[in-house]
Amino acid sequence: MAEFVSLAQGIEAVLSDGCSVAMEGFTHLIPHAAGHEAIRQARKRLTLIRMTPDLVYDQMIGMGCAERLVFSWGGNPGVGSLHRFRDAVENGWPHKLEIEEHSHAAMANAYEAGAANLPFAVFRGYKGVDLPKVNPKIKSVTCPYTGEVLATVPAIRPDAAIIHALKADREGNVLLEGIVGVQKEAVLAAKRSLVTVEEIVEDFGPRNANAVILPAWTVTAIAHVPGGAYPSYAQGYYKRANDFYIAWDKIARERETFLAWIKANVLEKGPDAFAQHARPSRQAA
Amino acid sequence: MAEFVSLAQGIEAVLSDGCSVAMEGFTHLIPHAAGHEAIRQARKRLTLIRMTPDLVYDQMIGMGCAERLVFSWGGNPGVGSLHRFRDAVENGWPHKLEIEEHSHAAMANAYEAGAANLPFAVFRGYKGVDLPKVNPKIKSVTCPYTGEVLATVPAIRPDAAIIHALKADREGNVLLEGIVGVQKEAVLAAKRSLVTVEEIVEDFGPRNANAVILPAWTVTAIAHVPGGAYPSYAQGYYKRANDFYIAWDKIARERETFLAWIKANVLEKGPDAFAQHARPSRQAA
Amino acid sequence: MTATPTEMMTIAAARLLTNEDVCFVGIGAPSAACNLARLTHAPKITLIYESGTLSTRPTVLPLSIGDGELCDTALTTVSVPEMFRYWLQGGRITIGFLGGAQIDRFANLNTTVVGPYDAPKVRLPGGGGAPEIAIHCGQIFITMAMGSRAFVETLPFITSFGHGTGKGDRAKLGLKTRGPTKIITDLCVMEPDPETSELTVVSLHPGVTREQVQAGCGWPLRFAAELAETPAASAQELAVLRDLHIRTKQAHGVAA
Amino acid sequence: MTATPTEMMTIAAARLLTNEDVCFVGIGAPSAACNLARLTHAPKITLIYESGTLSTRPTVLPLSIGDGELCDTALTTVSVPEMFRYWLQGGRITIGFLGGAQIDRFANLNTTVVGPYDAPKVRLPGGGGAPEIAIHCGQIFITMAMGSRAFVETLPFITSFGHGTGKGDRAKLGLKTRGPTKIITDLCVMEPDPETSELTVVSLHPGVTREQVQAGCGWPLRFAAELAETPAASAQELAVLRDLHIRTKQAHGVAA
Repeated sequence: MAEFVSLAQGIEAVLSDGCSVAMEGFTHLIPHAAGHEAIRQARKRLTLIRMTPDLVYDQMIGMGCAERLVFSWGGNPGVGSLHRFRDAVENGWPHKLEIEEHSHAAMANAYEAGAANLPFAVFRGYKGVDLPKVNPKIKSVTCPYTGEVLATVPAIRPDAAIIHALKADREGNVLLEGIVGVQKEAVLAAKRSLVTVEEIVEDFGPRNANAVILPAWTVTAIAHVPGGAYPSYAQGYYKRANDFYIAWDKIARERETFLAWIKANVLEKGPDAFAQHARPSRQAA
Repeated sequence: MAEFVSLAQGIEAVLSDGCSVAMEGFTHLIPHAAGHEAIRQARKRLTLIRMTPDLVYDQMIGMGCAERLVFSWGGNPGVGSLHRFRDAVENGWPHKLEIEEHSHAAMANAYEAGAANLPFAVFRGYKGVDLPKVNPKIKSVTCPYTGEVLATVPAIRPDAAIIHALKADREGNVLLEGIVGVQKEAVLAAKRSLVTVEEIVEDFGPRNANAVILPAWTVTAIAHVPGGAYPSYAQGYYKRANDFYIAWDKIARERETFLAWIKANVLEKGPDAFAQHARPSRQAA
Repeated sequence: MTATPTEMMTIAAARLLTNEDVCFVGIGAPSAACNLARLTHAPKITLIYESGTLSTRPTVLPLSIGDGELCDTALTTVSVPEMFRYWLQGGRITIGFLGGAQIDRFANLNTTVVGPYDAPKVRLPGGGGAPEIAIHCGQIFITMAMGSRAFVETLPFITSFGHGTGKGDRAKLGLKTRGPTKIITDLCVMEPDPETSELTVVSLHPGVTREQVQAGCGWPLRFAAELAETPAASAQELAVLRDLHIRTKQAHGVAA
Repeated sequence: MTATPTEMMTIAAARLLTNEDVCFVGIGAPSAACNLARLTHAPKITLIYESGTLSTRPTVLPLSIGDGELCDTALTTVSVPEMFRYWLQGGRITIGFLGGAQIDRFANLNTTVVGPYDAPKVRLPGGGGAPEIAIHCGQIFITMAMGSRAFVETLPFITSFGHGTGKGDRAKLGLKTRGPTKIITDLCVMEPDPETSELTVVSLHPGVTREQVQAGCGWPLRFAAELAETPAASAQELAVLRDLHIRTKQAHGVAA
């Protein structure tokens, strides 16, 4: 049953050195504040799982939190490279980073299989390409009816999932809306989960009967962090800070500018720093 | 792209003798008016696919439309037997009925696999039970990572899917809400589809960003049939006619009373007869 | 007021439920028991119906597994594939309720056929959700009225798996869930014997004799050495249950 | 007004799209081309972005695949697993757009690494949706600016499959989709040769010479016997495209 905690308590509760974590959010609702807290708590040897590492993992990789990265697209969306990710892979800075690379389809299916408590996912993919040659986790099964050979990927079952959501109610149920990505699957696939939210409300009130909701008993901890997705966005609350995504290219290009930015904006700040980005506009349910 | 048609035209367009059809709706939104039209058009040798045959298939089986039934629970919910289904299986009346029997989990997974264009579904099920002994379609695959043996079922890919939905807009998009069952999967898994709707609206207006909608280009035909789910129900329009489900037990128990009821209520009626059951109450989106 | 045997079955089942449980609820006695528990000692119990309704709080009992009332009062409603994949197979249910036309001494159930499968004497509805409910829920509670045609020596068909041919059979199939742990009937409560998994009467409902229970069972029944008496229904339990049934009858025009 | 090479690429791509198409849209030139088509000759075209937005109609171009604008203007938005299972693998997309850091003469693409995979000289973003977009969409349109480091003799890594080593390779893999049918560049349009599947220049953009095109390609290019000239951008095409970019820049504070 979900407990309400501070962000620092939440990260302490779900994230330990050496564990695997999926911090999801497909462009929308990326849990940046949680990533900053993990950096402040100096987590080490993490296996970071995310379809699109995005800035949140670029920052954690650059600060040496990651031993291994499981991903399917490692760029700065619409901008270019993730320089800290590249520096780790190309130059081993701040240390060597193991990578396990998939396609989006494979990872989406792997999360789905994890949520469904299956050991693997079946999909039609990877035909004619080189990734299976470098990723031994990509295997196949034969359809017992048609003989077709289909690709498989192990289910993702992280130790922890961390997501950002729009609202929690007082009982600890969590509401998502808009581009919902694989967040629900990530939480259901994980052993424990932390959800940061824009708002805590008494109850969700009138809503679509099929609203995307994670019941309280599927969530470990909830922390109220308004603005916690910035520079990603929260539908109905604030928009994506495209200018920051562009600015990040320059900040992260050099190690020195990156470290200076982290010092000033992560190490010397707390979760409250995100509140300035939260500008409640309309109800989201 | 969805065409707007009469119910008679819609059934002619998607349902031909000898084809397979999934008429879905999990308690909610069962396409009864479409079933009546199929009876009036005297379709024969159909493979009827449905998790819960319910009254809609009891009627079609009793009128000799079905050669084969694919199902997972063949009762009158909360009441007891489906007498026409039983008479067909136990006594071959009006003729022999082949059955292909699954569990709910298997059929739900098989629809999902059909919608996903996969040849089969994998799930953990059927352990220690007798159904695999009598249904040769139940097979297994071995997980390439853990060695676990999991059950498989062929994907459901019907020639036609027929569902009842709340609303269509003028472009032919279809909105479902409430207990959505496997209807979306059935339509996406089928070669062609007919959707009967309570209402046709100019557009859906403000709605949840993740509303359950079938885009116009996934639907073949739409017919406006208010009340068309009766004695099932349409969330926000009218309630389930529990009294009719109970009354059906007596009507269907004997062949004569069944035939008399069909004559008076199906053969001598048209889709307009369902309109009396539609009592618009609130907006559903 | 005295409870009828059916009321006693419902009340005895309700007492086993707690605020921490996540129940996969079937129609009939299980639905009545779960909602009775919710309206009495377990207000925070989580109820899930296989139609997709999560954390639902009906004010009247549903006649079917997919009544609109379940959706109207649910936290949210998911698709049926999601229900079976993420929620049931996902291992998120602590207690599943099952019943059946027939049960054997190891709590295997038949709801498929009487007679041969290909030429049945009686064609029953079939498994529905039961085969997977039986293996994925943390434990299974079975509610069934006793009778020698229902509690039988040998099942013609195993629709859902209980303890197979005895202790250890679940583990052999790789199952980590406990399977049937309580069989709540209109006359008594049974549990699988810790050594053999054979069903054993552990508690007789008030006023019921061993002979009556044996008369309702097709195999020689085992009784626990220390046979308890089920506490009689309290006035509150009966009042809440009957009130629920009255509301239900008013809402549906029929009983559920 | 004259179109820039990038504008000409976008406009040439947009012209290939129709009201009947269901497009899986990537960021950049594909997004601009699809929305230009929608705002000119193909108002009923269906646009899908891999973030889950179905039938979206953005008024400005998204910077990312998952901008809120895409969701706000969509018919509905589905989860990412559903997007890849029901919509892409489901075979419901007629045209998929791809681009890449590198392409070879059979329209295979590399967006993964330059140099060895385990010790890359340049680590590129990777495949994302591309490996499965390449096989599930009815046909693939590729938009890429020419250059001899992009149009290369041999790819260090095949991220997504085009025509393999030539005609028949797709069929050998069991693929029934057509693969890349058009490569729209800033200088010309190429198509796979009907006999060999080798990319062949079929149309030069206005003012572009064969020599300029060859200079932007790392292998000896084939030219069609009847080489066409791409019709120049119309005033309307240019006006609508530039207006879209202006709106986009105003909305984002940046170009997309």
